[in-house]
Amino acid sequence: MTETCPPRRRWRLPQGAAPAIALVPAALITLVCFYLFIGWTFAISLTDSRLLPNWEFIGLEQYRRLFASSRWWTALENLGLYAVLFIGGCTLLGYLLAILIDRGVRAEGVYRTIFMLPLSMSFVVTGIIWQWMLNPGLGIQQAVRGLGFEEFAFNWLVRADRAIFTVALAGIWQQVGLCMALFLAGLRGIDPNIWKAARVDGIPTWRVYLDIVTPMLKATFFTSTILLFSLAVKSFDLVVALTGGGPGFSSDLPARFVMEHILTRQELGLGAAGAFVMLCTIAAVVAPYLYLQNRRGAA
Amino acid sequence: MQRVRLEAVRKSYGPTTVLEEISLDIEPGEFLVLLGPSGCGKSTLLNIVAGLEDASGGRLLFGDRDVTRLPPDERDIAMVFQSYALYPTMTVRKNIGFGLKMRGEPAALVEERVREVAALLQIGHLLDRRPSQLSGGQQQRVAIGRALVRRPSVFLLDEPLSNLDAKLRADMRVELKRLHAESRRTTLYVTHDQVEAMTLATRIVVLEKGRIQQCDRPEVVYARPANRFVASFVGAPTMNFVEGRLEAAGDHAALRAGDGLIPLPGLAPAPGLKVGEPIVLGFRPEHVATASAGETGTVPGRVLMSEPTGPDLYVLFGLAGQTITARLPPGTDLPPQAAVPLRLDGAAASLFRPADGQRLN
Amino acid sequence: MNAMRRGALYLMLTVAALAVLFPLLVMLSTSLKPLDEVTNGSLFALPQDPTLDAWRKAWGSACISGQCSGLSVWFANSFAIVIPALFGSLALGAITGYALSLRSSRWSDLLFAALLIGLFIPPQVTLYPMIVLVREMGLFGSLPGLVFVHLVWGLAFVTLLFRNFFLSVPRDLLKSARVDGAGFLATFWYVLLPLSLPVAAVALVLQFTYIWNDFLLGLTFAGPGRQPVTVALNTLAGSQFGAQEHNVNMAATVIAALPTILVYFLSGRLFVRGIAAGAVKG
Amino acid sequence: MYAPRKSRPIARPALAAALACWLSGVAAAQQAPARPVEVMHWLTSGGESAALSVIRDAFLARGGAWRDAPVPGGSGARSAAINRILGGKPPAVFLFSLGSQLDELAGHGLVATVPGDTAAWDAVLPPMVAKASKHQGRYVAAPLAIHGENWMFFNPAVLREAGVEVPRTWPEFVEAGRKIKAAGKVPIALGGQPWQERILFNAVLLGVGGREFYLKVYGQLDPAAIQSDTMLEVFRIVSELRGFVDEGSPGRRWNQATAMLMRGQAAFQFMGDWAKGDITAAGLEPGREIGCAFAPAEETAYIMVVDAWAYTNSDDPGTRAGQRLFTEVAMDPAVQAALNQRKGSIPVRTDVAPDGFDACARHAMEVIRDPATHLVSTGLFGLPGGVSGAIDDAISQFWNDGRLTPEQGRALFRDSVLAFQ
Repeated sequence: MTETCPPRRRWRLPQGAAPAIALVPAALITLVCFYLFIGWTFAISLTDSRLLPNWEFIGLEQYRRLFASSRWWTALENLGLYAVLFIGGCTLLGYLLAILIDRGVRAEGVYRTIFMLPLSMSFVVTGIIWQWMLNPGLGIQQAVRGLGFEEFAFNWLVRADRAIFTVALAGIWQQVGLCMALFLAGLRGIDPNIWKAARVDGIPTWRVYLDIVTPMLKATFFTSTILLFSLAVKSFDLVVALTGGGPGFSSDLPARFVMEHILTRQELGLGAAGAFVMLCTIAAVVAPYLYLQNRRGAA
Repeated sequence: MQRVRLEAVRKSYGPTTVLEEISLDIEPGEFLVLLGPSGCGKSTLLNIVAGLEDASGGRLLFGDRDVTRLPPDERDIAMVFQSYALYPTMTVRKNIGFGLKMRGEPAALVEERVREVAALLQIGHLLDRRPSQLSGGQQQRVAIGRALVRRPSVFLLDEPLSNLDAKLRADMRVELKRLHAESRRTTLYVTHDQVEAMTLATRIVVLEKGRIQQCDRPEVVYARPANRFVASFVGAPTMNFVEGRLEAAGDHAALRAGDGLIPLPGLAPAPGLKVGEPIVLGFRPEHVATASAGETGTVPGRVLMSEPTGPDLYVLFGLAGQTITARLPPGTDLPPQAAVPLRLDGAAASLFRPADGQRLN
Repeated sequence: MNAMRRGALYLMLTVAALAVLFPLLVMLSTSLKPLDEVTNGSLFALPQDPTLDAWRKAWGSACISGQCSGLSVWFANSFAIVIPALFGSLALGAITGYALSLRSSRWSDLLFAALLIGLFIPPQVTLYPMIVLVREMGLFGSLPGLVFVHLVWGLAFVTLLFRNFFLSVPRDLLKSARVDGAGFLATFWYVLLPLSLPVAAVALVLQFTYIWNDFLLGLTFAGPGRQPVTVALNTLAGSQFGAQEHNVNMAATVIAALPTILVYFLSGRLFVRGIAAGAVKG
Repeated sequence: MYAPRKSRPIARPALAAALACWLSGVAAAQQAPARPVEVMHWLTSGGESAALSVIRDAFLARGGAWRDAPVPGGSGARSAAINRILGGKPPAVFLFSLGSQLDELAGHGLVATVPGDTAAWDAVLPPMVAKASKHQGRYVAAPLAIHGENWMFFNPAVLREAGVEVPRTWPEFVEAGRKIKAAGKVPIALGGQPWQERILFNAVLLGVGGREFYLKVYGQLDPAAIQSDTMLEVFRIVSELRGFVDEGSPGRRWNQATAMLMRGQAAFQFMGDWAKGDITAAGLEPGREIGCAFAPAEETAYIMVVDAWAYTNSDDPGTRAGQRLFTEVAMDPAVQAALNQRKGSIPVRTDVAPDGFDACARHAMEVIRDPATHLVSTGLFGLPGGVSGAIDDAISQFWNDGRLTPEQGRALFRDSVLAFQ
């Protein structure tokens, strides 16, 4: 072991060039497909475009019309309510299921697979199934009444003040498995010594979850919230399939409002204004996440 | 066998300077240890030598070759990481051979060299396992094997033993020393463990705050630390320090500390210093001895606490208003609070300037 | 006491599992009923006279778009779309995530932050400019065009997963690879990619579901004759007009969902591990 | 990869076969287009699909090559067509609705003038349909069929049971509805989707206000008419009807509502004539087991909904020839008769004999001989989609919120029109 191998000089890129080159496609897509498109949407929202884009600028007129529309406000309120219910429900149930599974059950794989099964369904299919289940004349209400409980009422699907809750219910059903998987993964990552220490200290199990484990899973809560939020914002096919935005437009969501105005109402300008407001709202909610992402990365 | 020369190598991240103008000559075949506390810049320096980080200024020469701008794999080096950094998805065989494969060596040669190294490190039976199936010590051997197989002209080791338990660490130390003795490759070794530094190094570079504090043979660093930092960092238990003023006491010097006078037999009365000058006296625990009552050149101490370690007995004394440690032969009977006359070996004492901690004698 | 607690545990899990499964079982049971049982019986009644007729019809003989050969002929289209779109999207996301995880300049963090907005843009809302872009690329109405669109809308999510995972890989491993002479791509290919298997599984499963279930993009960009099975499913079951054969619709729905269901079954354990490795470390 | 197969000749009823034979004889001189003509449409359900196959079979018989591009749902198909046009690879022919969307497409030059000879169309198409099919005086669409929207289907057995006659005015209807409800049946089977609610509303609007009033409201958006007492009366009647639907109405599809009628659960349904397709498919005959009548009204009128074929520009002579052939086939009286019988609608040509049509259709064909009866749905008046959409919103909001008074309903309607002017 005395001779040395003379290193051969190879042609290569300067330091840092390779990652930069690898990022070119992503950078182009981000620039063009995300930001240029958002810019385009904004530009269109300043025009009186009907069915097709045109460039006759009319200032903020579309925004005035947008915010004068009670339907738009309903849609915005619904998004808030839906997001809270959907994210809260998924998180709570998903966490609970993950805890139950993590208690060391046999046939864990079976339960896990069952809980994740709805994830494989599209939102459209989810909407159709739940429309059946929740229809007062066909589904659960009818079935329970058939058992002799004549007074039983579960008619949220057709109640203007409750329809959005059914949308959240179907959404939770579909996505709870993702939350469960996220939390299960988080729980698996917790140092078993924590549990030993808590046992030695005689802390009841539920307290350990509440006071020790939950704070440790902060990152998981964070990630799942962001993922669910992105789904909530985008999940308008579910509303279309489940309630069609009804009764009336009581369960409308901004994405559906936008789509309907662009596609069927010849209101591209108004729809674009709605889309832009929607994206701004999202950006306001997400910006703190981006900030934290970056800061954490820098630490 | 490669000479490594650092010329005024600097490193800063924005306004933070990590390394200030480091210049160093490493002789061919030398085993140079970079020693220092965490954050002193030693790992950064090693990374710069490896080419994993760019220096902000200065030059780096391997022999006559300026390698300052070369990527790591063109520098003809190999590196062992503290975490071993074994590729988790590759078998031991592939881990060791990966560098050669990347270099484009033919598969047969790779295989042969891997076997050779595995035999040398006695890990031949582990070649088809994955890192996760190995013990800590075995992983360490694989990491070293991965470096050896490349037959580099310069060997870089970044705290390679700190993840091992005490017994294994001692074994591996011997092993490393043997390997170096056989291969005589220029080696740069980063550690914060002064025992490793003392046992392995041909020369030690003590780093602190991005500066070289001292660069010398281990025994010199130990016996004649260049400043108070080196003195306190090297040696365990650490060196005793007593502040005071220099005085002459007959044929030898003494230290006036508080209301006590500490005679330093063996140290010239004024070793190039003025009497009355404020100094910090440093002496190692083994340079304190008990004396019998009435002997001259002693200072009275009071026993505070005893710590028998087996081969030695460490005793804490109150002395001239300060606390010092003495290393005494085991079995010395010293009840607590007993007053004992102590003799310091002035010949082995170090004197430091209080203002900047530089050695004076 | 302990046995009781375990009993309660299993009880809760089983109740939850049944609640989750129930709608799917209703679907399945409906698909096994003859039409008159569907029309006249209760939704929740078990099939009195189970039959696979509806399945056979949905698979092989239902009339869609003027040809009466059921969903079977449409599956090939979906696979032709899913496979390149899936692997393209994974490859792009993985390499982007890797490059971003090196954080070699402050621009890479900025790009990552900028890129995450892609998670939140509903693809339908920017359909027009996308059509124009794909047209200008000369890819409208072709398979590469559709694959490109799927790449775009999958980019943010897949990149997020991979970047977060690669960030969690010890830096020493990358340094070691550099010392061993592995360049940017070699490090990725030999060291990181094999490590990222669980994360890749998560990305694969979720992207597969998303692309397979997509209807609008396939309809718009695929071009005539190449439309995915979801278009056929919608044609069959989504019509507002005419008498509905609910049993056939449900059978068709289940058939169209089978590949995704299968993917979930197969990925099982890897999926949770992958999430542990990637997503959580957000 | 899936490649569209040549449609195998499928055994069809004798009529279609005979028709095809006859047409192929006529087309002997015609040069066969080589290029397949892609036809985008939303005719996917049983009856519609059968109707379309009348055109397809005839088209194939005359040497055309057909590439089918169905997209379920009218609005989905319309936007799919627009997207394909924007993408630069448009279908040669696509089904569209007459109205301002088509007009805008034509204004952008995105649809071609109908290829072939359209000189005779003015004489045979109802004037309102002809007008809506034109852009700047030239035909840009070939109408497919005339559907009527103001039909009232009823189950005679339920009516008998409750002891009511078919009502001829809205007050009579309200009276009848109360009796039916008392008899334990659902008076109106309604699918609670905005467009179905609009059909019901428009039936009341026409019935209470009359033809003139309907034209003023929808044709001119006349503020005086919209704020009139007549309008208030319309909303008053509609508010009375709220109590006549069952709980499960919201979100229900129209054919589920039709099924309620057929099963004897409900007495009436206000729906377009396409409902006959479902009735026939259930083995019942429209006009016998399930009665059909115009919705209660003082003046007889027919609210027409017309879908039409539009054509995209093409430089390819083969495609153009195919488009021309398609027009000839689609407007052929024999094809018109056969396809409308299957679709439940009536021919767009007034010169087609009523033989072979069911009683309801014959009645409609009889009625529209008088052009004064011609009315059209909101879209056909050329109202921008935004306005008709906002009107739908107002109607739907009023219908679904029982707390809203007729005065508030009228105000909602007015505001929705004003907001978009």
